[in-house]
Amino acid sequence: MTELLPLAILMTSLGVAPAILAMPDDWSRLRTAVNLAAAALKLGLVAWLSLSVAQGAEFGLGLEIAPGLALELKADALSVLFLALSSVLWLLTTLYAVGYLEGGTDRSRFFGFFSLCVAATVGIAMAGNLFTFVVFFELLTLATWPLVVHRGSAEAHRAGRIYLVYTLGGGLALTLGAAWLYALAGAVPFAPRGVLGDLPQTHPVAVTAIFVLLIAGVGVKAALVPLHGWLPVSMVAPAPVSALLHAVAVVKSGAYGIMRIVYDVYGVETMQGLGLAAPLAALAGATILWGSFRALRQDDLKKRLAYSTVSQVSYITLGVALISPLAAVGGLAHLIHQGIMKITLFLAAGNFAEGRGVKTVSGMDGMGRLMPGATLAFTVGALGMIGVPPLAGFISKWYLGAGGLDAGQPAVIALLAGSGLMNAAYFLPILYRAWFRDPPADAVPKRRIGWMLAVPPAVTAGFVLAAGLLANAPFSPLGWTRFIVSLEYL
Amino acid sequence: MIALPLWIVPAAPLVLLALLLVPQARPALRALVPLAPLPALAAALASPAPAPVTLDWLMLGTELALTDTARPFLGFTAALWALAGWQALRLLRDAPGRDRFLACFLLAMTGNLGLLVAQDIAAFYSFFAAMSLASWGLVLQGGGAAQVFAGRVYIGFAVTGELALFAGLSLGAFATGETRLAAMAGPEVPALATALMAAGLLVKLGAVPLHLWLPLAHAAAPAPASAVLSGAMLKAGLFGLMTVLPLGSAALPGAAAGLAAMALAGLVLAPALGLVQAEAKAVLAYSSIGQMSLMALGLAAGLAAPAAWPLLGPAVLLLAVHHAFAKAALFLGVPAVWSTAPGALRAALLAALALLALALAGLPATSGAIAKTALKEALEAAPAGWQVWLGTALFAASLGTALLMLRALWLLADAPQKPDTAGDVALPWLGATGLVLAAPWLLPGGAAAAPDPADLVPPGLAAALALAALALVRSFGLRLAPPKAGELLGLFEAAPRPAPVLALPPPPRRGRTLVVRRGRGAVARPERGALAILGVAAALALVMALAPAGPAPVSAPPAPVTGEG
Amino acid sequence: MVTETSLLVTLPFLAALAAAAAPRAAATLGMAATLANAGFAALLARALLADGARETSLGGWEAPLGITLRADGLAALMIGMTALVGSAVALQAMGRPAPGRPAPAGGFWPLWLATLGAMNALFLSDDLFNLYVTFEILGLSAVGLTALTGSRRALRAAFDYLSAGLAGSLLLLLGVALAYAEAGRVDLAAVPALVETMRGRIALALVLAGLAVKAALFPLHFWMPAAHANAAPPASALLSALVVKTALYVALRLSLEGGAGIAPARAALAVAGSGAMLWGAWNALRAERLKLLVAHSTVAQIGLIALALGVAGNPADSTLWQAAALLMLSHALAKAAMFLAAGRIAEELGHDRISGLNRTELRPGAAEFAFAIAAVSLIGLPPTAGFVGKWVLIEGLIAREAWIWVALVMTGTVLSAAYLSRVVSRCLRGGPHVAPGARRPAWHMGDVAALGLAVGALALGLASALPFALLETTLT
Amino acid sequence: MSPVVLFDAALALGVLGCAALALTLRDRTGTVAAFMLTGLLVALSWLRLGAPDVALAEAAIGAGLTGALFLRGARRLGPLRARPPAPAQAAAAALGAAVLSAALLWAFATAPAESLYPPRVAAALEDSGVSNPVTAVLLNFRAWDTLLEIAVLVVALLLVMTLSPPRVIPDKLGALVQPFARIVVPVAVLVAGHLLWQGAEAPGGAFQAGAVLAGAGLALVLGGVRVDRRVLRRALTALALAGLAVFTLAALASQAVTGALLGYPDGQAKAWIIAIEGALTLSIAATLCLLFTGYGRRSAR
Amino acid sequence: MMLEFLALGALLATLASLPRLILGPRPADRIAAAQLAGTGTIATIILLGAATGTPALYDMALVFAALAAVTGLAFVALGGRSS
Amino acid sequence: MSLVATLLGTAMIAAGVGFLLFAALGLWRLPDTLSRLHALTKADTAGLALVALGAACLSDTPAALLPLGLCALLVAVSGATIGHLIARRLMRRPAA
Repeated sequence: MTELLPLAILMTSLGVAPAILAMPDDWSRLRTAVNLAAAALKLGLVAWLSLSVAQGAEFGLGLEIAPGLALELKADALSVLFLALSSVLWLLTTLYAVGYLEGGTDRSRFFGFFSLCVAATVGIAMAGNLFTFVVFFELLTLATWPLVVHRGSAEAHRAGRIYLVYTLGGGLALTLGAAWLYALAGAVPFAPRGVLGDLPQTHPVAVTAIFVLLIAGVGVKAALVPLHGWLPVSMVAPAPVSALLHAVAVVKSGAYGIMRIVYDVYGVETMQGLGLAAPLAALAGATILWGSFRALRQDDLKKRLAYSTVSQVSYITLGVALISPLAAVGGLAHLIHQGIMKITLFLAAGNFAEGRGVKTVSGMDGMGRLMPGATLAFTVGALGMIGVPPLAGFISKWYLGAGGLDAGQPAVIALLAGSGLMNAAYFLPILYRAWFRDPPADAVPKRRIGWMLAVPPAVTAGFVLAAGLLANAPFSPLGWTRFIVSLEYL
Repeated sequence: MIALPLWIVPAAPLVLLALLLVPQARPALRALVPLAPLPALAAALASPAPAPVTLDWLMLGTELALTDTARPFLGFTAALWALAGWQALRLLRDAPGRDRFLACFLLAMTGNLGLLVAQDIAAFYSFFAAMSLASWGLVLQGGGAAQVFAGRVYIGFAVTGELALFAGLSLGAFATGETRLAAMAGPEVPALATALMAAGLLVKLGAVPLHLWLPLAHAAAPAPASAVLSGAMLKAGLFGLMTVLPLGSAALPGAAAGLAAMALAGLVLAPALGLVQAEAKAVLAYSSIGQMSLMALGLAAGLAAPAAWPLLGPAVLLLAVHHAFAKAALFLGVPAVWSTAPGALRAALLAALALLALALAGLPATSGAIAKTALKEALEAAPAGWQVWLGTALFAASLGTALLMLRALWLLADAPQKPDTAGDVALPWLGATGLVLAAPWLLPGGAAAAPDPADLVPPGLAAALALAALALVRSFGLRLAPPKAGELLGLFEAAPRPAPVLALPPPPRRGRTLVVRRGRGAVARPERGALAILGVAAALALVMALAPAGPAPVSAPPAPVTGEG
Repeated sequence: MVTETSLLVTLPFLAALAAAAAPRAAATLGMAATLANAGFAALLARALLADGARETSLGGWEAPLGITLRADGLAALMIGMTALVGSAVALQAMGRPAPGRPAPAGGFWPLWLATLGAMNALFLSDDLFNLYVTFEILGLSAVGLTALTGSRRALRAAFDYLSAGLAGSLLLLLGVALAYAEAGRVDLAAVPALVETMRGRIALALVLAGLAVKAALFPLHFWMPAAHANAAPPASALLSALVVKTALYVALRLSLEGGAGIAPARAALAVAGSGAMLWGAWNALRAERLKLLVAHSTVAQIGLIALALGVAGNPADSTLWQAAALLMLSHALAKAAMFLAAGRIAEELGHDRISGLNRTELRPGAAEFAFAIAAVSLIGLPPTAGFVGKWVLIEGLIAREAWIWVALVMTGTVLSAAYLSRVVSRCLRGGPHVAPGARRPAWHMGDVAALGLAVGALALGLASALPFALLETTLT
Repeated sequence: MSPVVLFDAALALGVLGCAALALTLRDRTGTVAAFMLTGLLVALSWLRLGAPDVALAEAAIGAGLTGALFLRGARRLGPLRARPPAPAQAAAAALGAAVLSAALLWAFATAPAESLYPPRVAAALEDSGVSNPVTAVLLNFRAWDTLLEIAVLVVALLLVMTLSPPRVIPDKLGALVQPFARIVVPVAVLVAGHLLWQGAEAPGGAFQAGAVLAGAGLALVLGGVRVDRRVLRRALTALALAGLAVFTLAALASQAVTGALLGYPDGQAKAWIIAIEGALTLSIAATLCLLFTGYGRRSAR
Repeated sequence: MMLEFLALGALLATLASLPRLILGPRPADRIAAAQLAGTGTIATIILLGAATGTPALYDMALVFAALAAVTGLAFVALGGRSS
Repeated sequence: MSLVATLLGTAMIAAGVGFLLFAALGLWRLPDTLSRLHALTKADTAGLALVALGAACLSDTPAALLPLGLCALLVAVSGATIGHLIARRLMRRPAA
């Protein structure tokens, strides 16, 4: 029975999606109930799975769909890391979205694709081989597109189009790379320390080219720098969607994909042997700086956050690419940390927009007085992003820095410092405005923020704090990533 | 006495902060703010010192302990926070953003107290950052243009300092493989790490040229905040330096020279710039720069001559304690003066302040004199080359301080009454003043120190100079135009700025679209179709007819690449 | 005993006759026959999976003299595809039209059933001349389906279709005749002998040219967009999803039988396929009407399949042709769904201009959703069978280092995404494009059919093992 | 020069010339007439080529009925409007046609003289139940093809039913038609029966018989017999459809009996074949008639 | 030999209707030409049958004859309106 | 087979073919439609009848008589009827 656990986890959202899609728009109670029940159920199942995995259990399910081609679900430590993130944040984001979209149109469509999106994320997390990963990766693209264009405005459609162009292009590269690799290697299951055997020696050029293709493919979602154009544009989506895009699903899937490719397909020795790690790290570094730099100039709050995501997600890539256990711990932990921090920011930003109609940085004046709770959550998230201890972001940066030294790249420290400086430069003015400026005279509460909107950012802000404070506790993200890294490097 | 758990030191203000987040509880809890540092004070005074605490689950494994060096720091820091808290409560009774101020205050307090007991890098850094960043709120409290500017400068320096500290700490931690703070002073720490850590801490210490934020922030912040900024937080920088520099274990002449140069520059610059300030708190702030430079000089000497450190250490510590209380008392006195109209009461207040000022200037029979003497004695052990100008420096420091104090008192005497300032703000000040004046008897070995007449020279000289200047000013009708705040940064500020937020509208982008629109696809006509059919059939027939039998290449023949390899 | 093979090829004809004789009961009869056909198709597939391929000599006369029906995996797959798509289309045709729309012409059922019978016969046929005859039935009934609405455009398109179809038939017949003259026999087993001689190859070339016309392969596709765009929705679905596939199926058969000798034809197929892919996509990008877009997309997709057939190489040493078969299957489901959905959309809107899809008083309905899903499948994104097919194809091509073809397949994918997103983005309209009180179109049979097909196409990828297992039982 | 060669040459030139005429005449009636003439000459060609069965079929369908059908169709079309193709197109078409023709000519000319199929047919003829090899092939060896061809016819009828072109209401043709019909129809029926029966041994069969019968039917229709009465039309329809139905059911029945689709029971092959052909004859005749008269709800005038 | 020549003559007679078919000018002329060609073909077939001694061809001639009138009849009955 | 029959047959056939050729010539050369119909109805019928008779004479089986006779009959009837109908139509609608 337990061996079906991954499937059950997948089905909690995949199965719910069609049901929700089919519901009429005005059945909001039932829809909410189903949604939350599924999210809660999944959380429970993931918790169960995590415990089992921590005790050394292994899960694997396969379905052969063509000769030599199988869909495979597998739950290992790395999966659990991502699974936990997505299931926890799904619950919160769903709750938030229910509140956010109250009275809106096309809610069934929204929540249906929302569930589908999470299902795809879960699938990505539990993909047991490269093919499965590709399948769910593309599914994610499709499931998110309707969410991006949900508002239906011309701008949203434009964003959706750009999103599609980027992600489908990336998907194509990924597919090509994966197919190539399958053609060379027969099958590409994910396994610690890589599965390529002696291919890198026999076909170094092909293996390198495949790597470039694969990374380009997942790099689009991970918003590596020349491929990041969709992310700032797609912030026109509703706040829960942005939260989902930036924190849980899309961007993270890209980062997760990089992890899988680097660790479980190529393996660290191959990465070093072929000299692939350094360019990747350089790319990540460039992304970190460029994203931060662009964020400085944005007045649109969500756009600023979006560029910040571009920058922050590359910490994960950097951690992976540095090929050092310490950096890996940092990068992997940042997967979670960035997720909870960014979701906090987006949820809070959504609250600002909902409650006061504030969507720009320049409109944030006095927000601390108008909406103290949301602003506090935002503050926690922002400080975490900057890397202020003892918040979550500090932990990852600490390990990244150490990892950079470990990998013989002291420049990483400078990179972290420079990026931290820019982070501060684009986040602190927001905090300043929110807390230390007086609200504009004409600021009137536009809409009461219900508990469904208020609680999720508060909870995630709590997570940000806890993930930093309790970093050394056994089930903290950091603890779990140490466990993963011990598998990948030892 | 119940053994005090050490974790309560940072936890007490933090818990209070958390409780304050509940709006309903605020009225009752506000009064507790001055009490929040008391556990720390108790811990500092407790005998024996509280046992170290290890919290493995917290952060990256947190260790708290109270070292001998930290103990005095903890003591005066806690006391100052308590007094400042008290005054803040009074001073900001009706101010907008009071709760925000208190929250920042408590957070900064947590950081300040916590960093003194933290033994591991992460905790130290966390507390340090909490203190630095929360102080931003203290600086910004007033909400005026000056505060905004000061705040921006402050946060810029603070963040940069933090990052330097972070970089240094991580370099150090990686080099030593240890996360204990004490290990950062070890021999295997690379020079770069030490330099970065020192840079981060020197920002906090206010060493020239990293001091630019300091006068701005002190002038802009409310008086109690200035008091803790100057009294407690600058000392946190000092404490950090004392912890991470290999004092007493290794000679670093180069570093020592650099530090000494910074210190001397501070000693010169502080009175020069401070005297022309038009605001009392700014003047006091410059005096802090001078004083802190003096302490930095002590550290430099310690770096240059490790052997001298056992003597120098306590001296610097003494100086720190003394300066902490004196400067804090002075700052706390500012609102007390404000609360009075020019008259007898104000004169009395000014007289009391003058006492404090003299103590700061090192008048005999004050804590200042004791500290200075101790330092002087300790510096005897400094390398020979240093001796020549160390005395001069000390003299210049005293003179400068005395001048600045006079200037400050002068300005205070003229300050207009601020009617919304309650009279009871003077109570905490009185407490502080009492402590300062009682210091010679409280400080170890203080009462025994013999007053040195030489100590009278600088104040005297200063008074003479001041009188001369006054006479000059009066006779020639000179007027002093105060410089723009922020020294070099003031020049930058002069440039007009559209908005203080780093925000510009995004550049317009060209639309990206893949869709070719508005095409009227010409439908092929059947006549052409017939032609096409004929042509294709003929072509195909030709191809097939001429193609050689056997496997013709559609693409390359099956590649040698196989998957099984 | 009467076997499912013979029922598959006879029952639809009988049903067609009955439906033509009793127009009132046509729908019931037609539906029953379609479902029965589906049942037999399933039985056949099961039997094949259990026992492997089988051949039936009709009348007891062995192949060179008589005609053989060959039921192997490929045929069963195609029959299954026909049954599946047909059932859905029949479901749509069963439904009543939306209020205010004209009732569908009564002639649908007999024509459809005849088409079904012809297709089953075609897929099972093992004889060139017999294939020609089935093509004749198919061509005529397809013309009938095209002209079903009776509108001027439809009639015109039907006429063009008829002309082109006849031209194709002529070429086919010439080829068969030449093949007979050369080999003395017309069963498919003659093909290996035919490729040995120049005459035989010319015969095959003529056959292939005829097939190219019937498959609307670039540059012989001129008749197709108009025909498919102007026919009634169920008819378009059948034409686009199934009828053009028959020619591709025969091309695949010839490729399987011809082995290495037919390589030049495969190369030609690949080249024409690439051209079709690009040309169709270009026109689809420019199309102003929804159904025209879908029809042009058929040109492009046919091109992709032809390309796959062409580059699959000699079936003796590669199983890449299975990818092509899977692509056919996937395209059939998706395209049928798309046409049904497009029909429903046009029915609700009253027109099918793409620029006018954003009608404010209408919310997007199930049909739009179905269209979107079908589009996903058509583009070939996971988890659809189209994706699996493309994957297998690309993997094989990469293993052969045929980079140009890989690039072409990729380009085709990109282009299909580009033109389909034109519509799909409008299917997701909302916000300012929808008035507050906008109604959602009521559910119709057509929606159910389209959605069912679309979801089927989507989920087929997960069940691709079945087609592959079936294809394993194909005789070559 | 021998007259045979001259005859063949004239025939070949005639076929080509008539075909060219059919394509190029700018008058619909002329086109139809030229087409008919082509059909006639082609039938003659088949005769010369030694394929009397084909010639018979061509005569019946190509030269006889299609003319009537085309004339009927031409009535509905407007005047010719299409412009002749551009010279370049024409040249290209000519080139393509030339290449193709050359290839075909060469291919057919060099094809192996002896065919493999006739010997097989001859060998199996005894078991086929009939002595005319063509009928044996059509209704026994390759009966499946024939069944499908009947289906083609049915589909064509279905097409007409679907398109429902206007019904034909012929002009009143006056008194002379009745005597004409009285002579022609019985003779045609006789001929049809003869052809059907003869099919077993000699050229002839269901197609030809059906076509002749249809010709008779058309004569009746054009002579004024009203086919637009519902009952008659439905009866004709049923008849038209019945052919395929009988054939198909026979196929299934034969499988039920012998286990092979279209495998006639031993010794009864001829009976089955004749029965099927009988049904087909009637059906084909009815179909052709209906194709001509049409199904339209609207009338022609 | 004679018969072959006569058959050729019949064929030429058939083809001789072509000028009228081309010239028209009325549809009726063209139909008449076709009609004449039909008769000529029947004659040709009969002569071929006679020349080769295959009476089976007479059956075919009969079929032609039976259908000979249909087109003309149709032309008249349908009004012959065209172009 | 008797020589007489052969000669007679051949002669009749020759005459018939001649009639046919003349019919064609007439169709070509006669000035208007109605007069052309003469060629169609008379010369034509006569020609075929002669050919059929000739063939019957040449035939060695009496069975051939029936089809040939029927042929001649049918052509005669058809030609006459069609000629009449066309003429009638021309009379009514000269433009046709």
